[in-house]
Formats: sequence, structure tokens, C-alpha cells
Amino acid sequence: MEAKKIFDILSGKFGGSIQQLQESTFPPSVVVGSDAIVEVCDFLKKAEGLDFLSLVCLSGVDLKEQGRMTVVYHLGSMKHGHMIAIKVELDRSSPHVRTVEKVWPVANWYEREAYDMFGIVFDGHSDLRRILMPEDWEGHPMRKDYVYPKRYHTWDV
Amino acid sequence: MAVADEKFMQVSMGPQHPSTHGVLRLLVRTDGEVLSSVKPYIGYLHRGLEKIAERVTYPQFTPFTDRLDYLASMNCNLAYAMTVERLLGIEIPRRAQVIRVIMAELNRISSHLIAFGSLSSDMGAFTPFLFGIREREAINDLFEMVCGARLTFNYIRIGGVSQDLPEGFTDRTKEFLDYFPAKIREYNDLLSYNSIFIKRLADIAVIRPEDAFDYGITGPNLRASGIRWDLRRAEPYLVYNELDFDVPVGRGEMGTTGDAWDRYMMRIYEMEQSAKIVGQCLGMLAPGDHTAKVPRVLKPPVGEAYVRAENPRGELGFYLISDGSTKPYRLKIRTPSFANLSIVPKLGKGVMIADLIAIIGSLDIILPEIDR
Amino acid sequence: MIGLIGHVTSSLAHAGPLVRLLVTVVIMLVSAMVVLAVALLYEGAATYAERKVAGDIQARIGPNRVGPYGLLQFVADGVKLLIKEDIIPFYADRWLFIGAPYIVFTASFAAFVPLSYSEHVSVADLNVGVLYVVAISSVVSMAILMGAWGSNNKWSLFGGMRAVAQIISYEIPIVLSLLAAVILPASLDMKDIIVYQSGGLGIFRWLVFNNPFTFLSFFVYFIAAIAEVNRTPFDIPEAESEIVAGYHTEYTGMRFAFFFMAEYGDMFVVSAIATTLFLGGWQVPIIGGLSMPVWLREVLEVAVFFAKVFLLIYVMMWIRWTLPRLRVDQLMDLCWKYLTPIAFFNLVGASVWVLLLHGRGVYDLVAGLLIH
Amino acid sequence: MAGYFKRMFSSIKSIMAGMRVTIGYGVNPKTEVTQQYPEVRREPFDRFRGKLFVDINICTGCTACARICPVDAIVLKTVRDENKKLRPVVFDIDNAKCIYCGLCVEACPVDNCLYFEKKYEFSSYSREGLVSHFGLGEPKSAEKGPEDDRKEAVK
Repeated sequence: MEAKKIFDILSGKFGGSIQQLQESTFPPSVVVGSDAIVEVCDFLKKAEGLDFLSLVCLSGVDLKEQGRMTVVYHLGSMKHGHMIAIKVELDRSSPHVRTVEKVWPVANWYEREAYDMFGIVFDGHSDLRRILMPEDWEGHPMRKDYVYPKRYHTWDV
Repeated sequence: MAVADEKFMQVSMGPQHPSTHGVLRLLVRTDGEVLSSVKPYIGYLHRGLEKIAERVTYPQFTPFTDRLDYLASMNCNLAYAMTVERLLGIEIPRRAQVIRVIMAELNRISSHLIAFGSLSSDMGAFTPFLFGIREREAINDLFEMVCGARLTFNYIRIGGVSQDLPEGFTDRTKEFLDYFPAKIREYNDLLSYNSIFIKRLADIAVIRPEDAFDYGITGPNLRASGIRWDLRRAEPYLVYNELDFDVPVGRGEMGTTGDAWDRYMMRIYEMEQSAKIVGQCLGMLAPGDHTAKVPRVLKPPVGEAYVRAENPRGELGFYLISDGSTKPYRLKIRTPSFANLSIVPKLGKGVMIADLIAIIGSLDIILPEIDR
Repeated sequence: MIGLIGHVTSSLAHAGPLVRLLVTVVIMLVSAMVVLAVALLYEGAATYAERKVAGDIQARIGPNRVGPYGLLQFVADGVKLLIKEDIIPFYADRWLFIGAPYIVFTASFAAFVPLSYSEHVSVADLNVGVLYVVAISSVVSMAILMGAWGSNNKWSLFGGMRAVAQIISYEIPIVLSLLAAVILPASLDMKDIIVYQSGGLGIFRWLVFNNPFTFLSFFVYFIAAIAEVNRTPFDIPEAESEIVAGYHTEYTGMRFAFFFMAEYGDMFVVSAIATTLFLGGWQVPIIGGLSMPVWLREVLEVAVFFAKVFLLIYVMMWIRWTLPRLRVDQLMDLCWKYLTPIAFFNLVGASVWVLLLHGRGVYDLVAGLLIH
Repeated sequence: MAGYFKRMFSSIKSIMAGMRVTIGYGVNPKTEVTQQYPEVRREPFDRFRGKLFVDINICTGCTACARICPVDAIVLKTVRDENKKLRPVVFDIDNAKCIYCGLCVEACPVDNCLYFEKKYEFSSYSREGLVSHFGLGEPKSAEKGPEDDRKEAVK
């Protein structure tokens, strides 16, 4: 299905929460307000004709220059073969967004990774721990303003 | 970390364990031989490839993609090259496309041979592992002939491939394709249809299609659940739409659709299909350029793209954001094994220790790709 | 041996009882040393053979660096194990941990005693030989559990529990199928049993050919015996891909070597029992009926005995390098649902056969028909 | 009951199939595929990426290789000599860091200057031993030219 059409369906359903359609990206992305993300995702997964059954990828993006952080959800439908990206823009100083773990269980790990790397807090997540970095690591390494530590425990890094 | 209560024994399987396929740690709670919960701990191989990507130029990152899924470096190179090419808008010469398909499929065979072998050695049969290595060696020779390396190829580059095929490559590949089907029959006799092996794998850890979608399972593991989804068919890239090959799906031949045996068998079937594809591609090789004209300094325009390709272990995607400079602004790597492993806590409930090994082996995870 | 002691002591009748005791002890010690030397030499040779057989089967060469054809590899291995650091885990139960390897080795070595290597060569001709071997070899399970528990390691504990469950379960089909064989000669003395199998060109009166039930019994025994000595496909107590190394995870150096040698010793013993009870022991086929000097006959008999035993050991190795491993519950399934009922059936069948045909075997019947 | 025996026989049959394969290898010594390494050395293919070698006499000191190296394995320092040409005084390749990707070889603008040897046996007892030094050393009588300390300009 065309991205424009998906955008229209979403706008009709969620109104103001659906903020913008970016057609220049590949796949086209829809910017969604952070409060409505779970409902939008749930709708996208279950709605007839959309069937975004799989969360292909979930990425955190640190847009330091713009003072924002973005969570990008790449959704795919194996039934219809279409893809779309959903973007949620968050405040960089305290990034909070609700978890979509209930919609796609795989989001559990993806969100843990985004938390680990960017410090994005996923509210309602069942097990929000670091996943790749050691549990006592300080800072979130993928942030653009991350300062490399000189030492970790007894090692020079 | 949960405190083990009296009824259960808590065992840390890994990070150094003979069959965790790398440095995976599974915290296992067992009641005798039966597991009550499995908790994977990953990250022991975390090298921060995504962070590295932000400080090297686009061409410089290609060697790092070799180190994602080191058993299928060609496929990783390919997916990365396709991502950057999409942002740059480069058209690839036809010869380069055909060469890329040959490499990707040969690498798929060699990767599946390891999957086959390591699962068999997990199941206690060591001989098939060495047989798998033996055939893989022949493919490694082919790769060494083409690009000089046997594991980390760095061959498929942005814009094409680094060098044209050498003299004698076609003959040597044909020779390999001639004897390979006989070897697959041997594997089937030795392992696939062995009743002990079937007993160990059939009806174990069934992934139903809904679960497969929910947990983002891709690749042979998804197809084993009966879903005909292969990016080579669904979103044909390169010359895949001109090729004649089947996408095998699990049919529950020995038990339930989507069980461990189906997942294992997908790899055997896919090796046959890949061999078929390579054979066709050798016939399609026409003289031409092996690489497109690429500027010395790559500066993709501002934009973002998520491009995915079918890797031996599933869907490898690169989400690339370019800010117009010579280095990626953000490169997120979506690796198949990461999602495939995330289903293990669900599958590992109520099975036996030996089954857990079968689950890990049949999912065919690879740790550098999970930890990146 | 006992015969020899009796012979010597009676010729020393005029000497005092102390001298007789001394002589007896010396003879016993010397014979024990001889058997120990033979056993150790065999165990070294068997480890070499195992690796060579594995090499052959896996399309490689195997050990070939130490000595001609790598023949001295086992010496090198032994030296390596001897000079290795002996580690006792801090939290181990010291006495159990230290004691287990000796008991394992002693039990396995003691089982060599009643074997009849030729008509006149045996250490002790026990009239309960078969029973003795069955009894002494189940001491192994106790020792394994000692070591496993004493190691205070979870993997060891898994291995120990598995080993005990497996060895005790498989004793039943073993004993039942041995019974089916010994009711024909109506003796538990190894030598008597072998003598019973003489005639028929030294082949056709073997108990395995005596009747269909003993024929089946042989296979039941052989399968169960592989399980008894913990070898693939029944090597779950030390399944390296599941529980690291099972009960000997924590053992190093010579202590480990004792476990290792005991396994090979057990292999010899079970093969020797199979040879004795089913394959005619040291009966020389075809030329056995000719008259020849005693020494030549003895040499031939020993050679034939060892040839049969090594053939069976080769089959065990061949099986090991072919098959995957069973799961714990499947192993028990095989024992209780297949082997034990079949063994019972054999026992009943063989008893009925003996009653109806007065112990005459198939060969006797056929020969009887031909003569009439 | 019929299923019981059927299962038993199909198991035995499948096991026999496997045993036939292995005994085929077991009795036929010609199936060995391994090579006896120190005695038999396999000749690598022409494109083999072994140890890096620099023909330092034709090196122009352009630092293209050092700039493209993704792991900073090449340390290259140049000075202007009396003919105003760049002289590579230090050209160290750390073979422990090198990932043998071949980007430097492709970046090198001079033919046959930087290339892979077919050599793959260069283990060493120390890390320092793994560094190959190709640099020409300081020129004897030369005014110090502007040092091109690699990387800084790039990264």
C-alpha cells in the first residue's frame, strides 16, 4: 500500500497525533506524537489491509543539533509486502516513550538496546536493563556527546 | 539476578560453553533436567560497530561489515553496499550484479554448511561437522581465488565488486557444483534422516507463524514455520527476479511445522537452491564492468534509508542516516540473529537441557552479529 | 591362576605355611602386574585406535606425528596427563573427589580378571565369572556418582545423575540377555561357556548362532553394553555439547586419565564378554580342529580372542563417529520400552528352546537332518 | 504393536544408512582431504592477501594508504627532501592491527608499491615483532620539511 494512503488512514483515525509524512526517506516515514505511539502501532498491526505484523527494526537516533532524539520503528508486512517507518520525536534531555513490547514482543530487546545505547526510557517496559554494555557501565555510548571513559574497573579502555 | 529458590537449580550456561556458538550466556533455571526459565545475556562480543561507523568514511566501513556475520561476510558486504548505493543513487553494472549474486549464494552455502555442521556436533555427531567443513573449504578456495581472503572478504564494495572474477573461477565453481549434490545426499543419509537425529529435533521448540512474526524471526527459521517469505523473491534485488529457484518452506515432514527439524532441513534445501542459482548465474556472466563509476570521496546526499537483504540467517538491514558528510550520521544494523535469539526465553520453557542445545543450534545464531 | 597357585603350593607341601602364603601372594601380585600391564598397554593402543578410526571416518589422517604412524601418541598423551597440574576444586568434597577415580579404575581393571583368554591363559577361572563381571562393573556407577557429587559442580552433578540412571537401567537388558545365553551351557564359568561352543568348524556352534533368541540377545547385549560404557550415541553422562564434560568436568591430569582409561577398559570387558558368551571366545575357526602343538594353539587362541574383541571395539568406534546422541528420556525409552521387553522375550524364548530341543542349536538340528 | 516394530525397523534402517556412509570413508584411505601442513605447504592463490609489503623506493609518500586504513594500522611520516619530494621516513605497518582488507592496496596510486605478499607465516614472540618497518629514515642532510602527521587532517 502507498505510504500516502497509510498516512491518510492513520490521520483519519488518530487525527493530530499523526504529525507528518516524510516521503523522501526510504521507506517513507510517518512522524507520530509520542503519546499515541502504542495505539498507532497496535492499529497498524491489526488493521485489515495494513497488517504490519512484524516490527522489522527499532532504532534510536540522536539528533543532537536539533535537540531531539528519535525512535524509528520500521514496520513490515509479510502479507502485503509493504514497509513503513514510524518516527517518534522525543525531548533529548529526558527521552521517554511508551513501550510497544505488548504489540510486538521482539520490541523488548530492541528497546533495551535503544535504552542501553541512547538512554531512551521506555515506560512500562517489563525488563529495562542494559543489553549489550555491562550492567554497571556509565553513560549511553551511542549519544553524540558521549565521552569515552578512561578506565573501566581495572582496565584502561 | 534472581535468587534461586530451593526447588530449582540455577546454572549459568556460558559464556564459555561448548555449544553456545560463541560467547552467549544463558542463565538457566532447572528442575532436574527440565528447564523452568532461560535468560540470555548477550554483549560479550560487543565492539560498538555502530559507533565505529560514525567515525569512519563510507568505504572504510565495508571491512567492518565482514565482522558482523563472519560466516556470511559476502552477504553483509552486499547489504551494506546496497544501502549506501541507494542513498547515492548508483546503478550497478549487470556483470557486477551477477557476480554479487554468485558470491552471495556461495556464501549462503558455506554458511549453511556450518549451520548444518554445528547443529550436528551439538547433537553429538562430530563427523558431519567435519564433512561440512570439508565442502566449505572448497568454497573458501573459490573466495580466496576471487578476493584473496577466506573469511573476511571485503569484496562487494559500494558500486560493485572490488575486482573482476579471475581466470578459471567459472570452471572451478562448476566443478564444485557438480559434486556438491552428491555430498548433500551424503549429509541426508548420515544425519538428516537419521532416526536419532529426527527424534532429537522433531516437535522440539515449535515456532508458530504468529510467534515468528511477533519475535521478528526471519530467514530459514521463518520459512520453517511455513511462511513463504524470502526477500530475494518478495523484494527482488540484483538479478534475483530473473533466476529460477524455489523458496522452500517447512511442511512438518517429521513432526510439526516449524519445529527444530524443519528449521534444520530448510538449510539443506536452501543449499540445493543456492547451488542451482550459482549454476544459472555462471551462465549469465557476460563481459562488462565489475564496478560502477564511483567518486573517490563518497558524500551521499542528506537522507535516510533502510535497506535489507536476505542473509543466510535472515533479514540483514542497515538503517543509514546521512547528513551529507563523508561519514554516516547514524548506522543502525538490524541483524537477524538478534531477533531470532529473542525468542529463546519463550521456547526454552519446559524443555530439557539437551533440547535447549537443539534450539540454539537450530536457530543458528551467530554472536558477533547479535552483539555487533 | 588359582590352578597355578594350587599346583605350586602343593609342590611346596613340605614348606611351612608362611612360605606357602608368601609364594601365593607373590604369584598373585605378579599376575596382577601382568594383567595391569596388558590392560594399560591395551588402553593406550585403544586411545590411539580411536583417534585413528575417527580420522579415517572423518576424511582425515589422525595422529601421525609421534613415532612411526603416530604410534607413540598414547605415550605422549600419558606423559602429558602425568605432568599436568592436579587441581582439586576448593569447594570439592576432597575424599569423594580423590577416591572416585581409583574406584572407577579398580572396578574396570578387576573385570579383566575372570576373562578366559585361551584354554590355559586366564587370571582366575571363577565359576561365577559372568556374574562377577556384571557385579564388579556396576561399581563404576557408584564411583562416577562419587566423583560427580564430590566435584561440587553443577555440570558434574548432571553428568553423575545421568550416568547412574543410565548404567543401572541398562544393567537389566544386559543381564537378561546374558542369561539367555548362559542357560545353554548352564554355567557361569567363562571357560566352560567357551568350551561349550566348540565344534561346528569353530563358528557354527557359537551361541549367537545357536537359536534365534540368542541371536537377538547378542544385539540387545551389544547395544546395552555401549550404553553401559557411556559411548555415543549413549554418551549423555559426558555429553560435551550439553553438560561440558559431565562427571569428569573438574578432573585434571592423572585423575582424569583414570576415568578415561576406565572407559576404554570397560569397552574391552564388555566386548570380551560378548565374545566369550556369543562369539565362541577363543575357539579358533576352521583350523581349530587340526592337531597342532599346544603353544601354537594357545597363541592362535589368544590371537583369535583379541581379534574378535577388537572387531567389536571397532564397531563401537564406528558407531560413535556416526551417530548423534540420544536425549536422556529417549535413552530411557530405548531401555525400558525396547531393549528390556525384547531381552525378556529372548530369555523366555531361549528357555523354551532349551526345554523343547534339549539345548540343541540350529547347527545341530541342521547337521542332524543332513546326516539322516 | 505394528507401529512399534515399524518404528524399530525404520530406525535401524536409517542408522544403517549413516553407518554405510562412514564405513565408506573408514575403509578407504584415499578419502583424506587434509594436508600435512609443515611438510606440504599450500600455494595461495594469486590474489591472496597475506603480509603487506611496501616497495619504499617508489613510495611517493602520499599517505593515501594511511588515510584509508580503517584500523589505523599504517603509521606514515614524511618529510620533504632536497628535491622537494616527499620522503617516507617512517612507514610502519602493524600486522597485529591490520585486518587485511586491502583498502590501502587499492588506494595506493603507484603500481606495485604497496601490495600483499603471499606470505602467511610471520608469527612473532612479541607485539613489536609484528610491526614491519619500511621507512627510509631521516635524510642525512635536509632541512626539516613540513611533517605530514597522517590522520589529523582526515579524522
